[in-house]
Amino acid sequence: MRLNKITEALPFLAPVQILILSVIVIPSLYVVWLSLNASSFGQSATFVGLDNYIRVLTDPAFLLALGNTVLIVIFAVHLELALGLGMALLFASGLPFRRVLLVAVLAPYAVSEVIAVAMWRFLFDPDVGPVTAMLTWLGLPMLDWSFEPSHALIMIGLLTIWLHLPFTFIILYAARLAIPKDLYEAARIDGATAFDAFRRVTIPLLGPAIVVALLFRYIFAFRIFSEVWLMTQGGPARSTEVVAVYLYQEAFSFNAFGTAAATAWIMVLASLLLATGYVFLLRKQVAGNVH
Amino acid sequence: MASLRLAGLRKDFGSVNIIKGVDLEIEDGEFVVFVGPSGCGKSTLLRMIAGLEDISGGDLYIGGRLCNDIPPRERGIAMVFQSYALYPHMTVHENMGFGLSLNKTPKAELDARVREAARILKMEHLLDRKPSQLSGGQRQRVAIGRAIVRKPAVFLFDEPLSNLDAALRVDMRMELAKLHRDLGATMIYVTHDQVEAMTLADKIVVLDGGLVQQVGSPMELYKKPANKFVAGFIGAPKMNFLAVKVQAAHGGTATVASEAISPIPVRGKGFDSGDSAWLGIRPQYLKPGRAAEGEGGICGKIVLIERLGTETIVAIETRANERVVASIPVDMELAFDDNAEFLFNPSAAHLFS
Amino acid sequence: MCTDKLAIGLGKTVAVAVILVWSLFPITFILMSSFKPGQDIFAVPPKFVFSPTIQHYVELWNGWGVFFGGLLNSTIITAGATVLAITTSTAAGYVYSRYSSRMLNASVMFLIIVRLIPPIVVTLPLFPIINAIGLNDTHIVLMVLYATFFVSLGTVLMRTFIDQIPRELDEAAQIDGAGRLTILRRVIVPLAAPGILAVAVFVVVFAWNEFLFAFIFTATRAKTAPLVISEMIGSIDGVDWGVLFAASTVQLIPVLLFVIFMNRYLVAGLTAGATKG
Amino acid sequence: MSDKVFTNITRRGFLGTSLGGAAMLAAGPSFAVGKTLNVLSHKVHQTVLGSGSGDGDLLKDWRTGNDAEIVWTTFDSNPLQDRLFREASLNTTDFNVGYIVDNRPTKQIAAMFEPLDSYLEKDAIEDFGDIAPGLVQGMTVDGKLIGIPVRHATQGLFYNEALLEEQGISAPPTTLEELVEQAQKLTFTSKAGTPVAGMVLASDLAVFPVMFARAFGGDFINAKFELLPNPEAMEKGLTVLRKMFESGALPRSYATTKNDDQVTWLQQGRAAFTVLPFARNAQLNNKEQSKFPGKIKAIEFPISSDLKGKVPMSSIVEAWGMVIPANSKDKELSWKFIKEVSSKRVTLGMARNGNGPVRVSTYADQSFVNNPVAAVEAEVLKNARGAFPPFPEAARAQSIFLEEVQLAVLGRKEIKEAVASIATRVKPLLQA
Repeated sequence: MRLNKITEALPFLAPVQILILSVIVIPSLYVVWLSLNASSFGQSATFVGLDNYIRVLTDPAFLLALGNTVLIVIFAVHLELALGLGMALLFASGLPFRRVLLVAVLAPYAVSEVIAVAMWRFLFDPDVGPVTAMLTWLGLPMLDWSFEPSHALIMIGLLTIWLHLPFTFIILYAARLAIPKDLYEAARIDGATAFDAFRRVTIPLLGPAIVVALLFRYIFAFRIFSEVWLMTQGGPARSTEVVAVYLYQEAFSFNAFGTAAATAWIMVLASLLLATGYVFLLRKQVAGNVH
Repeated sequence: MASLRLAGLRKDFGSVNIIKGVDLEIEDGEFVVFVGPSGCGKSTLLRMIAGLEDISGGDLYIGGRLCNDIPPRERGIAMVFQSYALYPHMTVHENMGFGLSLNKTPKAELDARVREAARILKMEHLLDRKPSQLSGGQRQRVAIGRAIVRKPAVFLFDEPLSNLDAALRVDMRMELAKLHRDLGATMIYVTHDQVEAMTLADKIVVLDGGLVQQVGSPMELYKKPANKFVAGFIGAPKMNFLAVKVQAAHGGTATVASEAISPIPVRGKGFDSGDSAWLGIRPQYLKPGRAAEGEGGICGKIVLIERLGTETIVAIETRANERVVASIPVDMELAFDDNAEFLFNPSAAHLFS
Repeated sequence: MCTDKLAIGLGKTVAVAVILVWSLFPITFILMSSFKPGQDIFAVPPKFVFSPTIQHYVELWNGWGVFFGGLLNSTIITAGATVLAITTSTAAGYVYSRYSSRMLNASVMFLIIVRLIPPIVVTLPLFPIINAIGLNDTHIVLMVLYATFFVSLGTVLMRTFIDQIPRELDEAAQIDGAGRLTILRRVIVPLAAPGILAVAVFVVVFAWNEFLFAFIFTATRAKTAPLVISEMIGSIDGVDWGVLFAASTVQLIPVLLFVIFMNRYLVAGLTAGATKG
Repeated sequence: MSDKVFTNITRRGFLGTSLGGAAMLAAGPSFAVGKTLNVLSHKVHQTVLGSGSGDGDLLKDWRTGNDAEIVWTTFDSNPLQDRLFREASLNTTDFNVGYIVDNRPTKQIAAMFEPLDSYLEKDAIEDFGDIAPGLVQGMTVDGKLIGIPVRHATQGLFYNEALLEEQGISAPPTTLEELVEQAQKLTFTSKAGTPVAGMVLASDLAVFPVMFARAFGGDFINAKFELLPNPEAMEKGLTVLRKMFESGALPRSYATTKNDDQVTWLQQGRAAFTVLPFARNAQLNNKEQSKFPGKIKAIEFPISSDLKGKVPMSSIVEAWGMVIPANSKDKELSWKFIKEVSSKRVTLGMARNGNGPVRVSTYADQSFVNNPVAAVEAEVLKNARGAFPPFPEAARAQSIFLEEVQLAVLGRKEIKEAVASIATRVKPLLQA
């Protein structure tokens, strides 16, 4: 009868599994094969072993792209987390019109990367951008994103944060709302100040949510493509390239499918690594909470 | 209407045996109650009859038909769940008519049957409401109504009253009894509450550890419990069990004694002198007073007094540090730490190994 | 004490103001600028009072027919992807919620791991494959791609939502004579509607806005609106900001309204997805 | 733009759409046109055929005559080539005609396109001998003609006469040194209040740094596949660019400037000089788009004073050809299109719309001779050659070259170091 149940369940599961297998899993495995061969248009594949991986990993352009990606992941994601946490606490502290404010905060979630880039390019246009004008008027340095790679990365980082803050915020806010009010009342009776309550009650209880938000954002920030491609195309001088843009260039500009495939698998492995690291931490934390 | 026969019914979850072989005959039109502590397997057994759980071994016959592999809808059963399991997105009418609509019953007939059931349960005015707009008792009625509409041969109730408050529970109990009389259908009812079992059942099946401990009418079980488990489970307050030693045994009578009880002969087969045994006495059969010749006596210090109005529950602690509970008439002067003595007729005592 | 409260209130007001400006200023600015006469777009300081004009929309209509084709394509693709993702992940989520076995648990893990694979990875092998089966530059490719990259999250979400529906309802329906499919359709789907809507919000927003896949897998017939907008950004005649803003507004408004109306489900979905997925 | 048709129902398209919402499609626009010809090109190729200044749609008769609609998909130069090759590498493609630039067709690339010799034999192009033989040669790989030349773009120096006058400069530069000096002078805020940059150049095309190197007698990769035949000249060229950048004569946004930006900047008076194909003259002086119609002039890109009069300046010319992907359908229709576009009438019409004509006879046509830059262009063309020759890793080589050039110009790398780096990094690609 048990087997019978599995067969009964199969038709329900099959569509999802077929989609995932045929669109994601099998192509990904095919990428492994590709990554072990050298090939281009009109050229049959020749087996080269790990050569592609070595070429990618020793390519300064890749290392730069990796460095940029890591920078974005580290700075943008953590800043985003801090902002999201601050906002979550602000909202939880009681605001009038909270529902309306919540919707306002969610709005960037609806904006496509393409339009976000158009917006931000215009706002920060070195010549005509209103934000640039305002910064100059305030006597502040403008964001010289079309020239300074570091500024360009800052711009990309800001854009990413703008697009994804709603996500981080909601996760933290929901987790914050899930903390029972009694705990804060108990803490107050125990003589805790607001800061004590934050440090000793809020933070430990938000821990899992923070880890989850971070994990997701790490993984998603690591694959960043559209923002960079549309904003700078990796320029100037490939200095703002990220791993996904590097992959795109290898595959679709240079037609070097082997190295592109190797890059792809390096991306997959890095994502898995990030994920396992944090899943491990998460488990430890959950276990820690139990004790 | 149908009779049921369970023959060696077993249920395994992996290597764990939940039901270890149940043999049971249920007559057509009988009200059978499965009773037992939680985890005894009574709900599993009911769900096996319903077809919600697969049968690992043995045979299940409903109305003489082997039903092991027949899907629930074809078994001619209806079930009332503990949580009522009303479809929250449907009105009462739709809830009750759902099963009929699934087998394409004509609209007019469906409506007539739903209204008939609603009339029986006196809830015609609720038909257009959603379950969330109903009180607990009303939901319970809808759940029963849904069962009635199906005109099943067998009604299955899975602890249907446990989510109701005490007063409502008593009312619903009476209504269920009336429903059984009116419909005359076979009903199988699972509960952990022995009062429900005693009041409703034609036949009680006491289950423990996946095995049937005893089957019988309520009074049979009360008067002649087959073992210590059944004896302890049926009746409130619980039967007192006192550890005793068999001093002599012959011809269905054993003379037992302990530190707190002077030797007394009681009914009991299969005991030899020197055996350890349990002497069971229901609290109702303990009377205050000094034991005369041929009567058993227990004395101890009063540790608990509960005055319930019609009766008073008194607990004493014997010299052997055993607690003994007695249910006595209300007008007794008692005080904590007083010494008290109780007597009982040996014919009302049970001896268990 | 009173001044303290005042200070906190003031601080909160400022914080809220900053948050609002941060979230809404870029959006409002685009929407507003699309109605500004050409020269006002570049005015320094920016003009907030101006005589609105629809000239950019007229230009968009006359000059960028492809954009409206793109919108139509986006609509078709979004609808298709959403339907596909919802049906498949509801069915799978139902099974994951109601059955459990070692194999099923393992396959949930598999679903979660699949989410970690960056989409760009599969573009490489998929491009020739899709072409070989004759589907490149069709709506169906993007529908399937968009749906697939959300079915793993969708399934996990649906499982979470369906877990909240008591099993007794399935059983009651089973006794009422319903088969698996009927239970799913008549009992689970209506009750898991919030979950379905949450998945729908994710897929709709993603499919409507997606750039990378559309960029790689479409050429003419299935080109989506974001792609046309990206072409406008790099158009030969220089960026015509007015028209670009008009196009952006047209692309943005439907999805923005959608997110606003469905914010409840978006929040529910994000919360459930984050804690369970 | 003539994008009246963006969706037409074909079998595959229908398969794709029917599942998603055939109803929506049915409600959307549909056009009763017999055939569709999909063209993959740069926007300029589409513009010169009809929507630029000039005599309207040049292919109107062809459309009606063949009962076919033309659907254009346009990309910027490099992405266009990437896309064209990607499409051609598939089993089938929807694109019937593609535009290829002459420094891309290597052996492997050429193999993906239909050899056109037999088409030419069967259904000849009007007066094929009239098409410049050099351009035809550029589209011939391994003795097979794979593309029909359609446009040549000879790079010239454009300047805004009005801005020059405003800064008291009476004549355009005759040497590179003068150009730099004038560009610096022209970095100012104009009377109109527009901040003007001396010169605007795209940073994503090899053309510009190569022109500067050639002004000193150097090159990137010459026709004999010699990499950096004169490294010092390259260094000098890059030094000039860097100085201009440092002084602001090249705008701060140099690194993100695209080819298209050059046109807009010049039209709007935001830059005084730029390097663009002569053919862009019409567009730059277009009354509707330009703030300075008739004021934007073109001359030959000046050589350095050291070489002036000793050797001629070798400007860059690039040529475009029309190709038929070997995996496309309805090649007969493609050929009919190519034939029509190559006809004398259309060639002349395109030339008037700002296309570099491929026919010798066009230059003789009275209506084209009146073109203010025709004579200059003809002169420049004599010594012009491509930016670099085709080879398999050309795209990557160009990318490396540009990366190093940008680093050098932006001042992030010593010029010598950058040039040395070009040499070491590109070398292995040439051998491959």
